[in-house]
Amino acid sequence: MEQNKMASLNTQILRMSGVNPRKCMRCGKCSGTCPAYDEMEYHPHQFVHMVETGDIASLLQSESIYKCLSCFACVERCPRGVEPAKLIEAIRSLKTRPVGQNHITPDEIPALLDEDLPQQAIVSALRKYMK
Amino acid sequence: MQVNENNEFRPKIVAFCCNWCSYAGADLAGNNRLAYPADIKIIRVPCSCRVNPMFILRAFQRGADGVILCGCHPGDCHYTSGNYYTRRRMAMLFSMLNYLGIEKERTRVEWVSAAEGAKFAATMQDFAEKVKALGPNKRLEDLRCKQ
Amino acid sequence: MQTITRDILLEKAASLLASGTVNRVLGWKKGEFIYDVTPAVFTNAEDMYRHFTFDCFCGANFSKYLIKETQKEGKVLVFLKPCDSYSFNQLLTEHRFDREKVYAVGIPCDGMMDASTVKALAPEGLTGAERNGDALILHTLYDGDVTVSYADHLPDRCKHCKSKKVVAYDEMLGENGEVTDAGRFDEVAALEAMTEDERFAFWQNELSRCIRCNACRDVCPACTCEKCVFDNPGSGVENKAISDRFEEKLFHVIRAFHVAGRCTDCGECSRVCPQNIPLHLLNRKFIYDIDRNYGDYMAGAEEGSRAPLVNYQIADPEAGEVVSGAGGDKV
Amino acid sequence: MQRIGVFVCWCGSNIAATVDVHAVAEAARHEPGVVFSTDYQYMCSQAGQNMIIEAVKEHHLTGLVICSCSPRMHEATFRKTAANAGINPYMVEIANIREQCSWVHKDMAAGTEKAIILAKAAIAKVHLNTALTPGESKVTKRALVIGGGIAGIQTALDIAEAGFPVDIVEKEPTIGGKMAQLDKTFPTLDCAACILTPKMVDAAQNENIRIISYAQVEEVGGFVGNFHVKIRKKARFVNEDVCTGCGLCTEKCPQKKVPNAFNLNMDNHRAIYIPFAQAVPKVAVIDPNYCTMLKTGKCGVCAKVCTAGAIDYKQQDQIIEEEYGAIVAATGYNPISVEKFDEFAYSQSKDVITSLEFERLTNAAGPTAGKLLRPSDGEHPHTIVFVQCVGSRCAANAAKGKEYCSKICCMYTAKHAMLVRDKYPDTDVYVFYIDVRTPGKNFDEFYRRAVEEYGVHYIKGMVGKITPENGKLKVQGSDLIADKQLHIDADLVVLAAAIEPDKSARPLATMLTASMDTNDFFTEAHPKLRPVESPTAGIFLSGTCQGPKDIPETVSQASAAAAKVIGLLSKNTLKGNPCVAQSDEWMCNGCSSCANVCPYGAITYENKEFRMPDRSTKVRRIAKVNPAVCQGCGACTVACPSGAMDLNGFKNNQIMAEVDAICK
Repeated sequence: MEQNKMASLNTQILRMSGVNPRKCMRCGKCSGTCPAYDEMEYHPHQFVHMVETGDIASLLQSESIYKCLSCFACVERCPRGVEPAKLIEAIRSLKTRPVGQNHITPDEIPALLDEDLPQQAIVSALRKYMK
Repeated sequence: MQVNENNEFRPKIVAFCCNWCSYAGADLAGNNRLAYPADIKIIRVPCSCRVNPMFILRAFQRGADGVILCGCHPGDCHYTSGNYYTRRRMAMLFSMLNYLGIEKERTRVEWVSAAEGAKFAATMQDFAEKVKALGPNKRLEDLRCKQ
Repeated sequence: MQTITRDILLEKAASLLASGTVNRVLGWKKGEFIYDVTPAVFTNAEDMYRHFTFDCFCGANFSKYLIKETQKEGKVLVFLKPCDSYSFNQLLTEHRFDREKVYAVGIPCDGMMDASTVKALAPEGLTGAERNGDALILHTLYDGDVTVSYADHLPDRCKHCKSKKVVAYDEMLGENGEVTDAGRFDEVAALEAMTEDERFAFWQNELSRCIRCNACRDVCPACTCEKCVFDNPGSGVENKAISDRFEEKLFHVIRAFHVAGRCTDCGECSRVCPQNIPLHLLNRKFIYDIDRNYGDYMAGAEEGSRAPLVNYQIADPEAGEVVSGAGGDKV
Repeated sequence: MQRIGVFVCWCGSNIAATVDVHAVAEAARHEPGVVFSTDYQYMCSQAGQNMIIEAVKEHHLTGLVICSCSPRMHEATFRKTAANAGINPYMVEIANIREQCSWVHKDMAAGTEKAIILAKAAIAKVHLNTALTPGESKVTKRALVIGGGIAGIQTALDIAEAGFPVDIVEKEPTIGGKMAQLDKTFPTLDCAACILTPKMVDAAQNENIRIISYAQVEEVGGFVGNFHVKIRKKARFVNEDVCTGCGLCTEKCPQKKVPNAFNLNMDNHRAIYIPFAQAVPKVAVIDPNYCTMLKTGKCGVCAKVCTAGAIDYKQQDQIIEEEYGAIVAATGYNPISVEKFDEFAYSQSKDVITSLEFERLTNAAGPTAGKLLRPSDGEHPHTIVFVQCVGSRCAANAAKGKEYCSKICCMYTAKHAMLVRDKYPDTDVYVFYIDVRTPGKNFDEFYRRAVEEYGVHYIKGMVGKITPENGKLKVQGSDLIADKQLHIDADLVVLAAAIEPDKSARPLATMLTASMDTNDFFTEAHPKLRPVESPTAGIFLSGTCQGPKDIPETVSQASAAAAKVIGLLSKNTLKGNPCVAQSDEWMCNGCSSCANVCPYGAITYENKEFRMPDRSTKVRRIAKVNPAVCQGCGACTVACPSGAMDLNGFKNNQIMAEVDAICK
């Protein structure tokens, strides 16, 4: 039963992200490129590998999915077009959607801004929490 | 009209294949045991540009339900430019047939390389299904040729 | 526009014959009926004064006759209307006759009557017909003179005239016109807008009337094969019998395909068809498809141009796209 | 009426398992003209072929139908069998009941029914077959090699050794190609120049070889055995026959700022230059884009110092026209441009270089006289990072990289790393790799030596980003084994750029009517069995123009191509394909439609006098097909409105007979 549920979650992730993890050739450029690497328990290339092997449970438990800055450097630089960030985003959405209320709307943003916050963080926060 | 034991309509389909790409692609489908309906019968021509519109009309006249023409992908013709002429000729012919009210699904041009065995089988499967769904070709058949 | 009359042509022909520029004249001769003008070759002025005619029924395209005429000794004079001049160029492109053996005189044209039109207007007792400016006057036995608008009763090929410009001549009589294009694809587009079933019904009705008289082929200036495939027992499609179904489609589709890209849209096929089948709609379909998919092309507009079906572009659309783009997608 | 024999092959169980072969033979027996019909386990076996020969004799067969595997497999076999049996080889038709029937249909009834129809179609066709005899054409005993790198040189040497004259056309002023730019070669580490330059000299001295340098092929006509080629030899403004190669002009020329392409623009030479010391031909060349004399008409220093009087400012491009029997493409490769990979900062820092630039930096004849110095400040680098697969195996973006593996980078990077550690043991060397691919004799041993003996740090992972900062290159990459992100402060980064075919290959392929793949590598006639031939007869492939290769592989392919050329040139005549177009002069209109579509220019026209049935004569323009040039595509047959043009072996009535049989 549990296994079935995981399998269907996996399918859902693949569908939402449009990513085919089998295209990965294990070069590790995504992890080599990732600015949030040291914050993460699982690293971008591991995300891809874990989705490919169906190890979704550990990913859903991990804080790593929130550490991704959605900078999309891995998507830009992956030589095989795997797009790890989209995968991470899909996993995150899978977790946040059922919760429902922790979305962010554009109106709430001004109050949350402080001067040191880089522009990219705001954009990626929108990417992360609007969905 | 041909039917099988379940009284199901079985279309007659002629596939013209160029020797260098599509016929080889059909062979590859065979090597890989990729099945497609037995209604498809292949005629080998050196190049898709050898296919005269007369052959296609003749096939319809004699009772074919569909005709498909396969050649090398544009740019890959063994004879450099043959399939470019094919593309224009068949575009014109098939457009004319459709203008005369012949269902456009009965005619098709498809580029299949020697490496695309899977594409060949899938294309034939799809074409046969579409033609089968149309039913027998009545609009182009010359009844006098029936024995 | 200067009106070209019989006298003007006669005078021109006579002087060219007299000067020895030409030794024959390809012209029109009166037939049994008023609308029954036939092409003829005159070798002396005397014959010409007696039989040569020129009126609103002189629609025949002379270009095709040049293939045979140029095989003979000496130069031949030909009068070319705009339509004929396109065929003239196309035949030159295909090396079908020797240009040196022709003296071409261009004449302007603003439409020629068809026999079928006149016969329809006065089914019985037609004794004569003449054009007077914008009017067509029919003399009949029972109804007296019937006057109708000339322009309104022109055949389709002239109503949707492709060009009033003579594109090849040694000498022009009168003023040359311009390339027009009066919606000649409207009818094709209307057919394309129908469903497949409707189109089939339309053509079934038209083509089933074909009696395989071969008039369309014989008059066509693009059908100049030494031996037509339909007359050649070795071709595998030789067939002269008639039947009610596909046989005629095969003939007409192949014929249209063989002239595709070479057809100058002169409309002679429809003019001569005794069954009034709108055969030009087949040729225009090809021309329309060619223009839309491979760029505008007018066969015969320029001598030596390369016909679209013996040419290609790497970026040409695929057959499926062409079929769908031409109304095939209608559901 | 033909007397037809039908032979149905079981192909063991390959056919017999899904097709009732007896039923096929039986059905065929009742077709008109069939006088003999049988089936057998393996028709292509010696016994099967003997059976055919016996049947031909016994039943006086005139045509054969073999129901077997694809004609692409055994048509040639059975044509030979027919010839052995004494009938024309083109009286054979194959019904493909294996690849296109038994292997793709599972149902016995359906398979058998289809096999019978295919057999009937073949019978219908063979009824209309006629005996065909291949035409013959002479062979010009001279070869053309396009490209003067190691591939072209080796091919030319081998052909010349066999006694045939051969021309090398090289677009640069000297032969030698990429190998001349290399420092050492793996896995033996002998110097490239030491093994290449003697071969260059051999080529120059071989009396059968003519080197046409600084030249490009402009036009190719003709066909196998009879190519006609136009070559443009660019003006070098120096008389090749007079120049002694003393090099005085290259020292005296006042224009000193000409980027040195041989050193990948890392230093300069003069406007008149000799590309490198061992250049062949060793003749100076003037770069007209920089020469003051050619640009302004004022200078003339080189002419003044040249004692041989070789300088010729008025020299023009020269067109050489020559006939050849065979053409070898050896156009080679280039590294891709790596500027597009922003993350590797190639255009931001002079200290990020490509591997080929690294070769020049370590070469004793290079811009630093062989000392490994950073391009930015001339300092000795202490930390060097090598990045593998830059643009190779890159399927994500075709505008940037190549989907294929460039094959040579793993080995030359191991070589570079090893050489650095050998010469400068104080240097830390890191190699980021995805996989280390070392199939080849002594290759893996070589790579392991770099790791085990020379202490090169191999890191499984890819570099994600390089940032130039305070004279250092901050390299950020992943170490997948340690599961760490590494940050290395490097002094020099070397990118192993993917290789791609030379840009001149595509237009050349068009001229040669040789096919290419989507990466612009020349396509071989068969990927396994005919790897050094192009599908276009008489065109052969040598070296990296066919796919990525290292030197030993290039040389073996070069020699293989030479062997094929020698085989062709040793024939006096060639037998053509008899399945060529033919025009019926009585039906031909002379309209030129056929010539318009002929890709080979095989059709010409003539005016011919005909005696007509009424005894008159008529002169008509008619088409003539040159059977040696025609390749038998059939484009003309459809362009011809009168049906005068037909194709032997695939005649209109033959194909229609097949259509009729199938649609019956």
